[in-house]
Amino acid sequence: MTHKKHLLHVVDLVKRFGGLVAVSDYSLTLEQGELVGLIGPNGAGKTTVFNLLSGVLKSSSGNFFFNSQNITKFSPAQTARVGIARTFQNIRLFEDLSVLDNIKVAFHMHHGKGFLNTIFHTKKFRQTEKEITQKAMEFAELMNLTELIHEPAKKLPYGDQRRVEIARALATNPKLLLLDEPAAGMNPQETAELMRTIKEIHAKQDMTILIVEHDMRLVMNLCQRLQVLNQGQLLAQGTPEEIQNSPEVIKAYLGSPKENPHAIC
Amino acid sequence: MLSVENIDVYRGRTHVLRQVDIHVKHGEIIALIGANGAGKTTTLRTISGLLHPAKGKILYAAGKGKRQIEISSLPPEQIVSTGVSHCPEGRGVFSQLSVKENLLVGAYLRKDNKIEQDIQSIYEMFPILEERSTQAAGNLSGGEQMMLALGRSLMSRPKLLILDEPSLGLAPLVIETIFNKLKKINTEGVTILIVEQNAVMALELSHRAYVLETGRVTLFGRSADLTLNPEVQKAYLGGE
Amino acid sequence: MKKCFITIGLFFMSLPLATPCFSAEPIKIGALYSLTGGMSSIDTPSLRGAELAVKIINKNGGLLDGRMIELISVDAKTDQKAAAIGAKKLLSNGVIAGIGHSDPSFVLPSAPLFQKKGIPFVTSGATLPTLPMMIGDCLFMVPFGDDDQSFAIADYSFKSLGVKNVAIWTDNSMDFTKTLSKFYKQRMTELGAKIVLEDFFMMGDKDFSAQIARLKNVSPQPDAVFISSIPNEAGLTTKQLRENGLTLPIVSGDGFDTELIVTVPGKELANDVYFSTHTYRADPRPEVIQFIADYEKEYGVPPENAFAPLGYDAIALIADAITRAGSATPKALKESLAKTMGFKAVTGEISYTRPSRVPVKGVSIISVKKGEYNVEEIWFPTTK
Amino acid sequence: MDFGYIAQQLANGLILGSMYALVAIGFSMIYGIVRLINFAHGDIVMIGAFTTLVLMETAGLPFPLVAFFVLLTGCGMGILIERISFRPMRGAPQVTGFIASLGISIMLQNLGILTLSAQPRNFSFPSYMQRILNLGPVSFRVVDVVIILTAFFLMVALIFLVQKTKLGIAMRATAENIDVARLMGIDINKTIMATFAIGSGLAAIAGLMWGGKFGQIDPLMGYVPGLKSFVAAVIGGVGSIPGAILGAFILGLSEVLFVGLLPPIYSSYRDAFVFGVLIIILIAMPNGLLGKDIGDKA
Amino acid sequence: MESNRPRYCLGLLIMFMVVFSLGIERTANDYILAIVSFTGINIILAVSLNVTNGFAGLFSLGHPAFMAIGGYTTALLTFSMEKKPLFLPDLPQWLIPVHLPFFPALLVGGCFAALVAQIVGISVLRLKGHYLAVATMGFLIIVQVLLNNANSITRGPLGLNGLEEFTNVSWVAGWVVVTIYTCWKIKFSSLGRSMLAVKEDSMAANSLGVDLFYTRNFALTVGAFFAGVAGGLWGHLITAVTPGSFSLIMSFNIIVMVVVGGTGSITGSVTAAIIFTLAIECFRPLEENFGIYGVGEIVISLVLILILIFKPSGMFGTGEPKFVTGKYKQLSPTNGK
Repeated sequence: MTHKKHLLHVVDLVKRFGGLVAVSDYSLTLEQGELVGLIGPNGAGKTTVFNLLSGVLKSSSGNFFFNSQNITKFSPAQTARVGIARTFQNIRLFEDLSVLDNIKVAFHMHHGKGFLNTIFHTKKFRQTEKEITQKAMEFAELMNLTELIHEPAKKLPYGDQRRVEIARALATNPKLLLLDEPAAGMNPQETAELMRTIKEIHAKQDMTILIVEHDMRLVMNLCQRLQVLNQGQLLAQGTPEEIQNSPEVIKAYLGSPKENPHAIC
Repeated sequence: MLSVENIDVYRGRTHVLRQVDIHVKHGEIIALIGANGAGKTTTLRTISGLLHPAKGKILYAAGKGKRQIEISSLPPEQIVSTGVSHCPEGRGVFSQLSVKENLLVGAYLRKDNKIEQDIQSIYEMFPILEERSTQAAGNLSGGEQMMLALGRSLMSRPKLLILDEPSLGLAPLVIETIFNKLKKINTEGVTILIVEQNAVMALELSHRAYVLETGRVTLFGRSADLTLNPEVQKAYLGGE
Repeated sequence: MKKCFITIGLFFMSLPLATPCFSAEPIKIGALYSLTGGMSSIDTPSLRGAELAVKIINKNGGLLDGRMIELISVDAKTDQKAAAIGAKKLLSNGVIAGIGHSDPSFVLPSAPLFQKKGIPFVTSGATLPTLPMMIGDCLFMVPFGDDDQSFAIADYSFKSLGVKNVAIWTDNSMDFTKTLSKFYKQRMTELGAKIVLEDFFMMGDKDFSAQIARLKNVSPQPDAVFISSIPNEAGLTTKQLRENGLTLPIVSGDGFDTELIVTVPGKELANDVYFSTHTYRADPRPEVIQFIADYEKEYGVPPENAFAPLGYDAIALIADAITRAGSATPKALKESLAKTMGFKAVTGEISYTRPSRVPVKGVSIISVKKGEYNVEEIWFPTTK
Repeated sequence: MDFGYIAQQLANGLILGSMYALVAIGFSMIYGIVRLINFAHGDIVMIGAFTTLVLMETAGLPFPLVAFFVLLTGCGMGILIERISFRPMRGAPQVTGFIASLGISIMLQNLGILTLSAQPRNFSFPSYMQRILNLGPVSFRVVDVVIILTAFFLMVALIFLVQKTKLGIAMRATAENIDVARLMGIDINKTIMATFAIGSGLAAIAGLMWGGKFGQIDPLMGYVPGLKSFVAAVIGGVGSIPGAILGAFILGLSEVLFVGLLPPIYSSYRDAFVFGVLIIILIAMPNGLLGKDIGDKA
Repeated sequence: MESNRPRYCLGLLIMFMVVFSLGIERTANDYILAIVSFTGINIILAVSLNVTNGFAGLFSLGHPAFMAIGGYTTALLTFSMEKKPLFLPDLPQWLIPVHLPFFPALLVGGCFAALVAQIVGISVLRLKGHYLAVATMGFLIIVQVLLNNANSITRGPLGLNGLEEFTNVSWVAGWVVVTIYTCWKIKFSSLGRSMLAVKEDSMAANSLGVDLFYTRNFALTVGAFFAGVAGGLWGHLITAVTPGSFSLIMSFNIIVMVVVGGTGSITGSVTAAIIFTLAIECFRPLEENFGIYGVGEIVISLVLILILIFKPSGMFGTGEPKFVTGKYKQLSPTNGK
């Protein structure tokens, strides 16, 4: 089995919605510690890929393996437990919860559901709670959120909400992080800052990261490798430079120029 | 015809548009281009009254020499009645209504007796719609749905047609058909404001264009000039 | 906000306490009726009857040398909790007796509280014969027990109507109706009649077509149908049975003592209906005539149902006992009530001579023929 | 259990079903357009019945005129309730409207008791409506025929309205996508108001018939039709008018047959049966028999 | 991390409850005591429904059904041995010798309700939004029908009566403290956070590894347990339990308390339960003096609708007010050790 050595190995993934083929024969291999971007125009099926990988959607056919384990049919919770965390394109924070609590939720699966511990306020419970708070603070600090930890998530500006979402995903202690358009709606400074943070996470924790992103500046500068999806199909793969210069990609992005294509490139 | 003057728009607490200023003259095709999340759709929704600007105003005149009215605080149904027709992102056909009913909804505010005639002319423009006139719109393919959405928008006999990503998820051949029709519609006197991801096609179609980036207009000018502008490519493909 | 609520609350709570004292201290009697919710159509007339009695007594100079009766009414809301709270409220208000309720489910949470304090509680409408045993020596019933009324109509249907085969319809959602059917069944079987069909419905049902169809198909065909229901379903069942061409006699208990059995089906169809009830309807005794006149004068409508005179009687019974005792203490009242003999109430003579303390009371058998009520006979229980 | 017996039961179920249907349609329409479970819908039935009583007995108007005014009253009540309570809540979570409708229902019932007294009133249609007709082994009354015909006529009229008229198309468009409907120039406030008016009008007419069929009305009478039509609408698929009609007939028939075909003692379990079926349907086919997938909105 | 204020508040609450219940039991009359006890029971009901409805966002109308289950179980367990043959002649053999003192009976009642909740949860918890509301309403009606018909155990519509009047202000106060304490602990624990997360966005919570079904079922069960206990207290306060008491109206009343107080806010539920219970009693004199019965319900419904329109999040929203939680002590991750 070839997928043995890879962190994530996706084989011929297909997703149909009724008659529409949203993703067809998508394949991907990720090695430990890679930082890969998944790009493509609107409606290309990028988010669908993420939804499949995180268990939110069930694939029509094809399989994917995580650390050689077939996780194709896992629920989102199970997927999270094996070590895949994700963020959402249209931020899905727990709006009424504080930033800190948002991050703390991520620890739930690792730390006890111990109901009796909770009620009797045992030492173990207090310790766990303290530990959770501790770690949550660390992640908040990592994402520059220390000032905001007690704010309800809904009161935060867009950029901060994105960072909370990333902090929350990191708090599940994942091996693979799926970021769905992390820079959407951010202004250039915020984007630049985000870029630095992602680099930092990647470097510091040897995290494997897969990013879907529209902001090409970010993707081109950040990723080691890119995949381009168009109409559900893999259009191209390669280094940022290769992608930037691929005429197919340019066509997919900017449309098919009938005359004067050189004016653009 | 349409002046969007320095509008600021919030969605919830998020400041989506900052000081957006767009002017559309009679008979023009204006393209609004930019990356995802730049605020293109928000701009359109604000113009057609689904959202209201926190600051700034939107002025509109139905025809040359007609009085300009402020539409920024009107509800969408009144804005439609002044001759603005908005074809929403994702086409938004009523999937449980038949093709013909969708067209009739497009003519909802009209009280004249030429509606049937207009439906015929839409059928002439897109013959496939006539074939499927009694089918539920939800069963149409993506391209057919787009044709239907466009036809539906024309049913109100608009002076200003607003299109949000008409090419989204469509095959190139269909896109070309649609864009050709748009050109023709424009020559018949309908002003068009189009948001498009497919920048090259949009720039090719339009007379002038605005580039939006994170809620701001960063570039605007004649489309032919913008096509040559390296900034445009950068806005899409990044790079330094 | 909270403070405001509390202030308003205290203000309202203090209202009844602040009622000015009359020359002589009034005699406080509590009334517990469900004036809202499902029971209100039965309980409201009872309260009106009781209020009428109080008004008349007070107009005639009150009791015991001019002491007025003060009736404190509390809404039991067709809800056990409200009934219990209401009882406590009355007890805290220093009532010397309580009246109320037309259904044992509400007597049961409230009357024991009276019992505990040794204050008599007179239920005007609950007919469950085991109530005095369940609650204790402070509970008094104005009406007869369900056993009596069931036996009465059973005797009548067997002996006078010649019913040998009978069908029984029971509202299976109420205790009263279930008890009524139980005793009717018991007596009919003792008499040697056959129960050919037992059918059930639920309170609030409007459509009895299934039961009717089944009744039509039963063999042997019954000579009569016994319908155990409360007034809400009395008219409906009569109407639908008759409309479906069933002309067999309909027999029932005091749940049928309502205008609805004539008004709902119309005079033509309200025919051949017999029910046992309090000796009140169509009864020529002067008490009854006087009561109806007074009631109409006071409220502008004739008494809605037999629960109105029952409420009236509850007060009258207490007033009589107080007069006889010459004192308005709960203890004296209780003893005096227990000794009641031959009290001429609107709904018949009341005597507490049985060990079960269910009054020995006449039961009217009333027939309805073409919309006209007629007293067929007055049935008296054998004193056990 | 011969053929005649079963035929009679079927006829009874049909009559009951058509009365449920009149209430269920309005219920379903309102749900379809604003995703609101309107618990106060049953109380419109009560208002319709009492309006009939007042107009017939006090004002002595001829029957068709009475029916017309009852319809108007129902429409008016629907508009009033929508305008003062549900419109300000539009956009709030769904359960908000649901709780509010429970509140309105309790309010209307208590207002009814307060102003009309809790006594059941008799309610009689002209005597020609009470005549008995026999069709083979099945017997029914003129009023039953009137009920079925009226229900049938109103259902057809309503389906015509929804399928063919401009208002109907606007209603369906609004139900599907409020934003796009607005972009087409549809005044959604008016459309929603019209839906409430039509649905409530039908409920009021159902109240008239309810009174006419059973001959007795009271302020709490709305509870049962409200609850039952709600079950019917869910069985058929909330939001779908043919679904509501189908659900109503299924419910009416199964209620009658449940009581009629099983041994008598089971009648007391009827409501448990009805709601048990409801829960099973909700779990097995959440969109009901004819409902369409309304996805996340549900 | 959080301040010590909640702990002080709890201490204060316990002290207040002790002083209050001892004090009031000596001074007040039965009526006041009954109102106070019912207020307490309403607090238990509202706070526990808040776990189901407010924390986990499960819109359940079935709370009275769990109350009924708890109430009947407790009543059967404590039923006096002498009265049993008289009141319940048809009781199944194995139930006749079963007898427990009040406290264990309450616990058994609560646990039984919780057990039923587990079973119900398996079937209905896959439903969302008001479909769940409808299914739980159906459950409530089914429970009512069964109680009405299981004559040998429940005595049908008449219900069980003649129960000992065990419940008093102290019992209620004790359970109020236990309920508030438990629900508070749950809210500010990993479990509570995951419930709130499931309510806000189930998909996101699921993607963070939160088991949706477990969390929801747990919320329903905790709510049911306290509802069962409240049912037991309720039955032994009015000395009777009947099927008719545990109605949709009761469900509505509890939900009103939760919504008015703020779905998710324990402080809100407590406050709303107090206001609601007292308000109903406050309307009594008005109704009684003017003979306009039902005005209380009308006004309360009206207030509810106004609150839904103008302050849909209730008095306190999802959170707890500052005077209970206290201010956060700021601490950075380094000095937290």
